[in-house]
Amino acid sequence: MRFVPTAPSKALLIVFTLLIAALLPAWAAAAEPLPVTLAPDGINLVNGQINSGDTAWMLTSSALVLMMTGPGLALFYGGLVRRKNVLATMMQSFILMAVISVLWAIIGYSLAFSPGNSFIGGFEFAFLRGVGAAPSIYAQTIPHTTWMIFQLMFAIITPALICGAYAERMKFSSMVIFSVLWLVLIYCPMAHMVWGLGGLFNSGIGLDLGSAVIGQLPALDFAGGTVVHISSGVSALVCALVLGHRRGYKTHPMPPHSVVLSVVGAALLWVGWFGFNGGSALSAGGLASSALIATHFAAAAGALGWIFIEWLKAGKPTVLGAISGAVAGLVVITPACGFTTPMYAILMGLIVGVVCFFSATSLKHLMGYDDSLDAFGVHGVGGTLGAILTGVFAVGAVNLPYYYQRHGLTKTGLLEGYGGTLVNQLLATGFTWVIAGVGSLILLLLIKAIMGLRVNEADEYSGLDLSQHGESGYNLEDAYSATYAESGATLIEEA
Amino acid sequence: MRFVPTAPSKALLIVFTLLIAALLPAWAAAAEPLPVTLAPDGINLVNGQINSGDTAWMLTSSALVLMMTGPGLALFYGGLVRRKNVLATMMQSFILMAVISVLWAIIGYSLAFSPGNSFIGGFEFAFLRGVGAAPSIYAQTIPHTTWMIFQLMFAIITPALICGAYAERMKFSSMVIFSVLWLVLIYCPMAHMVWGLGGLFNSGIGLDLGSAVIGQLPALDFAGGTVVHISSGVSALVCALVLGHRRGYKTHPMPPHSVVLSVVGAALLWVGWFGFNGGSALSAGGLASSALIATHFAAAAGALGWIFIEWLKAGKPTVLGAISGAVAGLVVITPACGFTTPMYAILMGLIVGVVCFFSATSLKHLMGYDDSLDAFGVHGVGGTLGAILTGVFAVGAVNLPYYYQRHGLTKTGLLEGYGGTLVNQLLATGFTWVIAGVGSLILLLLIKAIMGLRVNEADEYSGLDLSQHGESGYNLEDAYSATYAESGATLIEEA
Amino acid sequence: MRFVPTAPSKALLIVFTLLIAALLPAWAAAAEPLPVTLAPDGINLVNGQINSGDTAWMLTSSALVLMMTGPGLALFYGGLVRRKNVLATMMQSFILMAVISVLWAIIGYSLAFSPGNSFIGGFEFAFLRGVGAAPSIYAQTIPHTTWMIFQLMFAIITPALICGAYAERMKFSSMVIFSVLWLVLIYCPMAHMVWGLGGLFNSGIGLDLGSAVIGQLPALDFAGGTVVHISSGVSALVCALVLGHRRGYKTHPMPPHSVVLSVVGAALLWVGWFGFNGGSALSAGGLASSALIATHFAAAAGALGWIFIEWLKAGKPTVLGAISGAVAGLVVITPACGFTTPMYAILMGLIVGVVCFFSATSLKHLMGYDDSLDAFGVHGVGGTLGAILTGVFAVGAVNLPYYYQRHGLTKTGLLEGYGGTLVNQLLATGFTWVIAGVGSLILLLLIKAIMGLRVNEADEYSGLDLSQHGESGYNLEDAYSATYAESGATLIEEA
Amino acid sequence: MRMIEAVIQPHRLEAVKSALAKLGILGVTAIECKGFGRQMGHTERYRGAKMDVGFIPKIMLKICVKSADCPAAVAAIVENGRTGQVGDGKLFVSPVEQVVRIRTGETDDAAL
Amino acid sequence: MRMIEAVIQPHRLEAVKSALAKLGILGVTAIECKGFGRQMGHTERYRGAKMDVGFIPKIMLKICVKSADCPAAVAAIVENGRTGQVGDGKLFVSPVEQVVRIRTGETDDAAL
Amino acid sequence: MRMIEAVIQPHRLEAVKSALAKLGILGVTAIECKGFGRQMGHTERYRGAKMDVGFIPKIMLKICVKSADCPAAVAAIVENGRTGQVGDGKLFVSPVEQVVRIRTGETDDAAL
Ligand SMILES: Nc1ncnc2c1ncn2[C@@H]1O[C@H](COP(=O)(O)OP(=O)(O)O)[C@@H](O)[C@H]1O
Ligand SMILES: Nc1ncnc2c1ncn2[C@@H]1O[C@H](COP(=O)(O)OP(=O)(O)O)[C@@H](O)[C@H]1O
Ligand SMILES: Nc1ncnc2c1ncn2[C@@H]1O[C@H](COP(=O)(O)OP(=O)(O)O)[C@@H](O)[C@H]1O
Repeated sequence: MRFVPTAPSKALLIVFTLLIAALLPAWAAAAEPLPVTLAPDGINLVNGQINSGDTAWMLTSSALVLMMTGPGLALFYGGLVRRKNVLATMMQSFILMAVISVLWAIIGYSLAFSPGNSFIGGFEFAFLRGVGAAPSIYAQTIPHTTWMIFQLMFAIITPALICGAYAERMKFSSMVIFSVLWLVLIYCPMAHMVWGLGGLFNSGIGLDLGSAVIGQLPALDFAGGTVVHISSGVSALVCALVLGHRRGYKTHPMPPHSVVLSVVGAALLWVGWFGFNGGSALSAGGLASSALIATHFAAAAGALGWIFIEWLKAGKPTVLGAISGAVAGLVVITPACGFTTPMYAILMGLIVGVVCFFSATSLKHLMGYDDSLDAFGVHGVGGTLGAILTGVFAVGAVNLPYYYQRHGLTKTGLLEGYGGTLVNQLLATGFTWVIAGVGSLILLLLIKAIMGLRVNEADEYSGLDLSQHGESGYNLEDAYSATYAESGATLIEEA
Repeated sequence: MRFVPTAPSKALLIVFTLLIAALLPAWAAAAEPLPVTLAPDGINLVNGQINSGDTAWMLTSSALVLMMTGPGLALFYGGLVRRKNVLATMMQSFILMAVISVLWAIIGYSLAFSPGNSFIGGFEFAFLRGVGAAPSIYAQTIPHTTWMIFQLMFAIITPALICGAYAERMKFSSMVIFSVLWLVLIYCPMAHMVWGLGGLFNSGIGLDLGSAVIGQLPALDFAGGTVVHISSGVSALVCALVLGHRRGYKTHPMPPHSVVLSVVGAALLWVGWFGFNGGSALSAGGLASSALIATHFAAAAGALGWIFIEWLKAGKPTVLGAISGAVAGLVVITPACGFTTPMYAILMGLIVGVVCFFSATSLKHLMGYDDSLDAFGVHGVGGTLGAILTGVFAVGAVNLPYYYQRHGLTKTGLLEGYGGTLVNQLLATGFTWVIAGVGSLILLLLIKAIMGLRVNEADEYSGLDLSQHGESGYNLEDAYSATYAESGATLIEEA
Repeated sequence: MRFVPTAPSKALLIVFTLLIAALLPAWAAAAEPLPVTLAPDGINLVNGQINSGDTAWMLTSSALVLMMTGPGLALFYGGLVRRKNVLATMMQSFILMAVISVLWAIIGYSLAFSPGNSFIGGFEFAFLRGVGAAPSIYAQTIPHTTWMIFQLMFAIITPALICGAYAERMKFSSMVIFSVLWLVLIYCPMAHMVWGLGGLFNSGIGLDLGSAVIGQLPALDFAGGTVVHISSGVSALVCALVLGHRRGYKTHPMPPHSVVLSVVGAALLWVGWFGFNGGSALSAGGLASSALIATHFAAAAGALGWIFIEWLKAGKPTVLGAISGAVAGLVVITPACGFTTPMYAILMGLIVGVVCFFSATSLKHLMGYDDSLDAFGVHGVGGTLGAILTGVFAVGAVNLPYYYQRHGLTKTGLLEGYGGTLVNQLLATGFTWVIAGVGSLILLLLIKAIMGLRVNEADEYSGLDLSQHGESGYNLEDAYSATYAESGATLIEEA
Repeated sequence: MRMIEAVIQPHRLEAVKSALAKLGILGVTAIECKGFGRQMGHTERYRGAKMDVGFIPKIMLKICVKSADCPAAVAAIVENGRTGQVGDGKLFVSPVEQVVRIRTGETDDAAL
Repeated sequence: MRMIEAVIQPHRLEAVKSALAKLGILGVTAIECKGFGRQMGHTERYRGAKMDVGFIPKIMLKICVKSADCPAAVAAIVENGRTGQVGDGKLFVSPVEQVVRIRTGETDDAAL
Repeated sequence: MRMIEAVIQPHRLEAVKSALAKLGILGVTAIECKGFGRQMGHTERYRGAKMDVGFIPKIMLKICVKSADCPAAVAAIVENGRTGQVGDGKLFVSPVEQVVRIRTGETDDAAL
């Protein structure tokens, strides 16, 4: 499986290159960080007061976001693959819950959130040194540990989303190594830029922090539209391009083995997203509530948008369409949820439902890549749309980040008459595309050269469950179940 | 499939008519609303103080109640149908999460909770205008948006419960339209009457609101025994009667295709109900805790009651019986949970377990209707029993609604020696039966006349998954999974 | 099936006897309780102030812990058995949610937490008398009812864990009776000793309670390493020994019928454990957060430890291995989570992953017992390891129980240089082994003598679903689903 | 002896079985199978990927009968399996040389 | 050549297969099926609806053997498939005219 | 008439079916089965318990053809079923005495 760039992937590489060029000035500007005044110890607020209600909500939100990956995403993706790959696909989510967590403790959290420059944090919090019960500048009413674990849950689900692109064909070992490198080299910098102290795109969301945290290109990303969805979605596209399609793709049917599992997964994603977006308010009050309801309405509208256009175009509203639309709605609202109103959220949901219907059905086939479970089609496209529409539908009265306050701005969205946000959204989006796209490309080519990315033909044929893990998802044979006794399978030894 | 009323359904229609007659005086009284003194702006408490702990609990409760519908109810019902209808059944829950939400934002919430008369609210909150971060008179320590979204979750699950009655045979389009109309014309008025400002049955539960909110026929319904369970259960009965039975019913076995899914669904319903009932305290304190524990004990006792009688009568305690009994216990305690003690909750659970065993096994067959998944047998019967028993087992010391305080009453339940509550419970129950029964009958006949209710014979034969959505719940064939290559299914084109 | 002790089980009995002898002095010391000064009414703090944030978190935690048993454990165990036993296995978890709850209300809670001696509580709280909205000495900022229900969730899951040992062969009736007796005679005393007022091992965790609650042999068990995991794990071992192996064990393959279900269950266990361990802080603040993050990291490391050694030894990392390792990590950190740091948690997780890999694969086969789903191998071994390692890795700066404060100690762990904790941990562990081991042995032999423990050969052959409950987990036949009409199964009557 | 192999619609199974029982033929083995023939399959769509499922679920019955009973059995199956719709299936008769009842070792007609 | 079709109890599969292997017969095709016969089915109940499941899960083995090997193979199956309980199943032998090994195109006895 | 029973690799089903269709043979019944033969099974491991799964998923096709069509059909199956790997399966031809189309009652060649 050599990587021969096809025409569309060539086009994409060119786009990436152009984007890099266009963004160089911003990068240069970013190189001279603003002087900031920090809390005495940089991040921790030693005498900070912990609010038990806020903490309760944030601990709950952490649980909800963990539930999004396991079992949520594991089920959503697991149901969409063929029976022979169900366990391996669920394992991709599950193992990331393990690997990324340990990585986060060792170095990830520090790279994202300890003091650094505009692009990346430092090593101060490596091994979670200095991350204790006192609140931090990031979330001033909850323990620093709570903020750290909440952020970890985001770091887990982001690489897990990419799995959708390389499902049913990537080697387990390569997938783990790719995810680890991806987290350190792409996710941590992105998280730092958007939410970290002085990060390039930090706009000081909802916190009275002084100018310490604001970056040079402040953008609005309430809960991770760029960091989570664009970065994973674009990386997913690159994975699909570099890995190539599944054997038999386009010539043979590859129906989801159990949409039932996927519906369960989608519903859990929806519920968990309340923690993802609502928790991003970092407190339990009006802002959390506002973000949560926008999230809910966008999901609802996304489902309706998708099946509406599907009903029109294909004659029947599908269940897979409804759940895909809901996920698209959740994606699109992620950057905007804390900045916009419920009615705009409905509008954004309807739009993304229609757009992602096309990206997951037509665009993919047009371009010829095999984004197996539409990680790019939903998260990349939906995330990009969300980042941009945030600049359109943001409402200053809902939430005015510190950057706006400082500059005497009271409006945030284009519809209100302020266009500056949209410009920054576009820049931040382009930047994210470049970092995720180029970064992933380099990582993948590297890993491919060293250890290969795909399982071999025989292993793909027999399925990843068997070839990577030596297990089967289902053992429903009468021979096992109708009897306690002999069967077509022999027990040959115990390890 | 013409609707020829069978003998039992005729009897039911007569009962409805009689009930209407009996309730006319109450209706008349209700027609002259009491003079009420409202907060300056009617509902919103502009200077209200938000409590982060209460808000944390209510946001969590909203997530829990959403989880009850998806994946909870989707799994519970999905497991009970035959394999060919599993997706369509899960879709009914899922699409209501989408449709009802948008409807709620547009008009539903306003009809239920903006100021109006004793029967229905107005248009003040249409498009969620005026629903913001400030608390409302309904829940004075949490954002108005939080109350709105919590209430939405109830509005979602209620029509979803009805699905159990028309499962495996209703057209998707008709089902969506029925649910929309049902919400606007039956649910919103019911919610207004029970919990809305000045609603007919509002007794000012647990809030120091002045007389503003109290209605003429104050009844006790802590978390929706009438609004949610009687209204959905009775409507379910009407659906079963009007749609007629599934083809092959009674002559051919229709076993649940996967009780495994149903057990998972039931367990999630149980967990989610903590938010449903515990959240109905609208704060995180003694009352929420009291409601939550009553809920838990009733569920436990319901399961025991059902399998106990089943063990006696049929020789074996079934798993489906245990989970059905638990759900029945959750239903029966819903109106009572914030008014009674844990030991009474256990008693109520045991009673309902036994009663619903008979309603879901004997009554249904006796009367001859096909309430496919026992939506009436469990929610209608259990809800009615719960509303009545609330009047028996309520304890003033647990929670004394404003209505009682104002009238110097310190007792609420018959066992304590106060019979007034029971009388009002009976009236409210009868009223709800009439509204839900007559309303649903009219809606169904209307939709039937215009577009039909049932799928045609061939579509019912091949299953709703295929005929309504063009999908299969499970694609487990070796041909798909044992190979990446050719199979008995050909990919003929990509949309 | 007579119980003929095999060589290994004889060895275990001897170990038990020796342990009893060794512990007699401690028992004697325990017989003279310290003079304690109690709050005026013993337990309830009538004028206690309820904190809404703490209450929100504890109600949420209760929901999370309930979710661990149903659907969490039901799925985890249900997936591991053969298809013919899936419902019966899920039922074991579900029925315990019902039975134990009612038992807890009647007498269980009182025996565990009302005032008594060092070993067991009294009858003061029988029928939940005196358990109201006011806080208790156990958790001073939340309603007493909240503490009671939170503790109930622990009482439910503990006997449910034992099911893993007798899966696929125990009679439903015997299983219920065993669980009831086990709860009253083993769990309630254990809970009292570890967390009850003046309980033998109570060290006054995180509460400023005066000396009232401290026992004679104060040990560290934050969330139930001894009470929950050692007690259930050791009892599981005894079950496996007394019941004997499944028919066909060792000669015929008994693969899990659906590792898919088990992955979902394991993920829900992980998420729910946030409530289990985080909730054990009884408040929403730094301690809860600290316990929660330790929990998360240990789970992650446990999964990694297991698949690492598995990859080395057997050539492939399995999905079942990853989820088993995560559960082992959660088990090992349970006693330690509120006392140690995240990095130590990772270390403990790695260790337990490796150790439990051997106990669940080699030890079991070496000793020859059939611990079907490795309840002992994971909970017994992991719990024991956790209790011991808590004495090693505890850090005084994280959390200093009252016992230490009172004695002027500032360190708790061996690594910090204080060995006293480790000694007490060993004693508490040994004690728990004895109580659970001997107690379970007596109970099982008793029940065996009176009514038998196992289903008969034919019933085991046809499976517990059919023989105990008259149901099948899956009815996927075309005959049911491809048609509304005739099939190979005839409906012969309706009850 | 003859082996009758009948591919039928799943929902006719019960009727066919009853009819055979009336003839005293109680032993039947049923196998779930997928039929390709004149009857059209259906189409499924997953995220726009249209999939033409060519097969139809059928049940294949295998019934071994004494040669003398064969015509009656065939008639019973044809009559009760028929719905008149395309897809009712086919029936094949072939010779059997030897039959053994495994439990008793009885052979041929005695084993039926 | 002969085709032996044997309907057996699922739990005898392994024993039968081993016995055949001892005779040098390694090629076997197994099909899950549902048997109706003398052996009684069981009853399930879902919310009071009693359902009589008439069939029993069985496995049908198809083994093509050289005519000369047939008696030995039949004997091995009967012996090892037997538990003595009703429901042990039946065995049918019928003639085969041609056998082809698809991989090599070898035919008849050479293909077995 | 002849009954062709062909045990093939699941992924050759489509190719075989197309080839038969080209010969005008449209009626085919497919059954999922498990094959034991020269092709090795695989090993699974659950918590250290190694399990040797001896069988391989296969599809058995049953195709009833007019005697005259038989050689062509056999050739088509062999050719299109072949991958050259061990496990390609076998094909058995046996005589059929009678065929009935259940829908119409047509018999023998007319029913095919
Ligand atoms: N020649 C054949 N060999 C084997 N099976 C056949 C043959 N022809 C038809 N069948 C089976 O009979 C079923 C019904 O055949 P079909 O052509 O669809 O309808 P009909 O028999 O009513 O004309 C097919 O699905 C297939 O399983
Ligand atoms: N005449 C027959 N044709 C096809 N299969 C048969 C026939 N008789 C019995 N069988 C199969 O053999 C199985 C066992 O038969 P049964 O009558 O239950 O027991 P036994 O063979 O021990 O008397 C049945 O379940 C059925 O699958
Ligand atoms: N004698 C036989 N009788 C019935 N089926 C057979 C026989 N020999 C082989 N088979 C079937 O053919 C399949 C392929 O056979 P195998 O020996 O693995 O490969 P090959 O045919 O390429 O030598 C087997 O899995 C089995 O299903």
